[in-house]
Amino acid sequence: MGKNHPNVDPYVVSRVRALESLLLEKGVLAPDAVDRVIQRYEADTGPMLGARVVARAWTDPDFRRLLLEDPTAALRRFDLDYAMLRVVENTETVHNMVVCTLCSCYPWPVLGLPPTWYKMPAYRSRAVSEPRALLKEMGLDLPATREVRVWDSSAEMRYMVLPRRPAGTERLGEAELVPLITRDALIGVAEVRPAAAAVP
Amino acid sequence: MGKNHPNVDPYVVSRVRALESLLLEKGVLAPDAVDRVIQRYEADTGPMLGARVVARAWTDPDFRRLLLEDPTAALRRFDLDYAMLRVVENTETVHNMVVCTLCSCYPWPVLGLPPTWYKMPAYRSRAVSEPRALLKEMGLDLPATREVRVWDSSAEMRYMVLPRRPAGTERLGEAELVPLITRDALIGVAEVRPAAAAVP
Amino acid sequence: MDGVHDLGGMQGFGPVEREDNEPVFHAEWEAAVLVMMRAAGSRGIFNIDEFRHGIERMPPAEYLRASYYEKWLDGITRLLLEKGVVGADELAARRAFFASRPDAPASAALREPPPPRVPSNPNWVQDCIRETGATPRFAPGDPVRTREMHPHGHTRLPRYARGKRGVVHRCHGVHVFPDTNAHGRGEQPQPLYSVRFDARELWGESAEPNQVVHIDLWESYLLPGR
Amino acid sequence: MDGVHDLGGMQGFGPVEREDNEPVFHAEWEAAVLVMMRAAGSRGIFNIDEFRHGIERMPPAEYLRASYYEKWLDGITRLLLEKGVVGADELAARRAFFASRPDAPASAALREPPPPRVPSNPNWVQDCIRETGATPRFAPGDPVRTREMHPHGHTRLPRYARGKRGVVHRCHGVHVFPDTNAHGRGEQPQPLYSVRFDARELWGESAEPNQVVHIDLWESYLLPGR
Repeated sequence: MGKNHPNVDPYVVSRVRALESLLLEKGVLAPDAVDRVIQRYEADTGPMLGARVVARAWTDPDFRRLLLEDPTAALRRFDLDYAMLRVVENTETVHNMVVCTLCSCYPWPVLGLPPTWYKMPAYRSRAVSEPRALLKEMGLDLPATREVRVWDSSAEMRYMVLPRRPAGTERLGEAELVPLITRDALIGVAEVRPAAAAVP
Repeated sequence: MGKNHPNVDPYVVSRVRALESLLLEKGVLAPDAVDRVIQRYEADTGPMLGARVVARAWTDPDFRRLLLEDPTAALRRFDLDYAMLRVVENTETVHNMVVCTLCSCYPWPVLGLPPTWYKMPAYRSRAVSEPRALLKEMGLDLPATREVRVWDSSAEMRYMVLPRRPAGTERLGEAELVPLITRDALIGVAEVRPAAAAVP
Repeated sequence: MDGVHDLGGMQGFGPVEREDNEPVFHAEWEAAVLVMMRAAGSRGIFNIDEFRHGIERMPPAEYLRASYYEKWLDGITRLLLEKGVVGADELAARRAFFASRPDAPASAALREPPPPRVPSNPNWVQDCIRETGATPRFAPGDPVRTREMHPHGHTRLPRYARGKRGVVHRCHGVHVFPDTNAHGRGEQPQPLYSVRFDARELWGESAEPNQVVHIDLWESYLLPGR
Repeated sequence: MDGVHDLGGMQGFGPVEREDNEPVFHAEWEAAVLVMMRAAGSRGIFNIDEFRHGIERMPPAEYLRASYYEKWLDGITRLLLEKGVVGADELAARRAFFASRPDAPASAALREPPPPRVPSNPNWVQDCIRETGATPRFAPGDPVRTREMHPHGHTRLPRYARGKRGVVHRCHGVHVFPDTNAHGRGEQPQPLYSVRFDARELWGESAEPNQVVHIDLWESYLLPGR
């Protein structure tokens, strides 16, 4: 974490510290809450759970079916109690991507905290109106024959993309697949690529 | 003019001066142009011409008809060569108001430079979608029976409101009416009131 | 509320800028803002809809300039003041204290030892489904049309999808209604649907080919379609 | 371009704030900006549509924060750089000079005596009517529908009036078309109409009673209505 991040505005920091201090005093905030949250999110970096879920779905057809039909039951197998997720499946003919145009809704329990770009106006404004142009700029050039299906997370339902398993990974097992599965692929702004080094 | 206006940003001023200097050097700008413009607009303060035109229309029915039907011809009688104006008439049943939602278009030749509020987002955003609420906040509470007709100046045509002549001014002549006619009334965010002092 | 937060379809924001190896937090204060938001929300000081609307009420130029956690800070500060949990005077005094002592821990300024904390509901955001037994008005495959509405308050019907025709994809059950819950007018739960819109319906002739948008919409946003 | 400049119907900007006894200019630099804009425009360096689009391309948060003449300064600077009339390096150097000598007159930094000025057309903004003999497609009273379009470039069809039904009020003659003229694609003049819209068509159930909006719209924005 950039404790010495150069863009830290002293005015903002003093506002945060003041509010923190008052909420401690009023019994709203626990004294060690900030440290605990930092530890938790920095330990659980990135979309690890989402990647594990996808790797399982790629290697276990029954789990894949469960994940798409009853994601809550599927997540319970990973010890996560989360009833708000829907998983949307990429195919030869459909590419899914996820956005929240009104704020920055994101499936934290499976993907961790969202990257900054997901929360900024450029992504939020363009994802619904020109997703192909946007994806192309971000490195994903989709064929015109593939439908682009954008999920605008306007309620408490959260969306995660089930990417296509790339060719060349047929011999990899679940654990070997996990590190290939990036957060961007689970949001739908990238596809999963077979890492040359990871292919046996 | 607030030469010592407290909100003058030195960075902005240096950018202005730099551009001014380069445009002088390149023969785009005349050396005395800025002073001439300041003199001109500060001498011609406010919507004097618009007020004179309206006072004439209130006292001369033929001119009124001409102003509404052929405003270019009417303005020529005031030595103004301006082909882009339309004059919209307030009546018992219709109240007109003028805005430019996309930028800040305004009939400069008849009303002078626009006031700051006309150019700011609050007016530009609300004038088309909630004009009654906006006018009420600005001090003009219109009866529900009166149609509100908003003119969004999206092209080079410019709009000026011909306000209703207030009761109690029947004995005033053209020259005495002029000072009663405010810029806000010519934009359509106010009505003309008979000034107690001005009524003989 | 048709504010600048309602970004869908807006233009002029340039390219998406990705940060390589982005840290989870860019500074410790960001984590503190996240924790405060959760602490206050999970203790019922505000609900998630009030929180979102608190952010939407930022001055528009500030909203577009601010970073994500600055927006959160602005929103929770506004709500804590409005709810009377903190006072403007004590907040200003405390801010002045930390401005002069930037390295002091948050506990340094405490006037009294913290009281026991009130119980929290860690599930406060997800806790939005209500088993009311309401019968959904629409079924998957039904054509619908969204209402042409421009409320001043909080809504989750984006401006780009007003007065548009779509098709119901599925019903997510009965959910708390943000448009009332954000304004102290109760949960008024109603069926929530995933509605599919063809991009040509949303963007007309400017639509990209072969594109759809799914939006989660509450039943009262919808009218039977053609 | 669906940018933040397209403000019609937006919410969250608060009340209109009127300034008592507002001066014509709040500072001398504002007049200088106005003069530069006119000097450049009247000498054909940019046309009025390029000028407006130059301002629309400001970063959105800046657009909403900036004062009117700051927007103009930003727009004309962008255009003068793009057109190659001034260079980025000489502009930066000149700015540094005046930053260190804030009271120096603009003439202080001249490297050479100004050349004779090129002729100007003081009527450059109003000079937009073209007697092409084109026959207007629509007549007063005709029902029309605006196109549902979201171009990336300059347009004068406001977002709040896209895909809406109105009635032609009058034809203003044949005018230069901003959507092409702002982008170096020629004047392409076409008939311009005042079109009347009922507020209920624009704002649906949120419309105030008994209200209409007139918008001046070019013929190619319009389709025959129902």
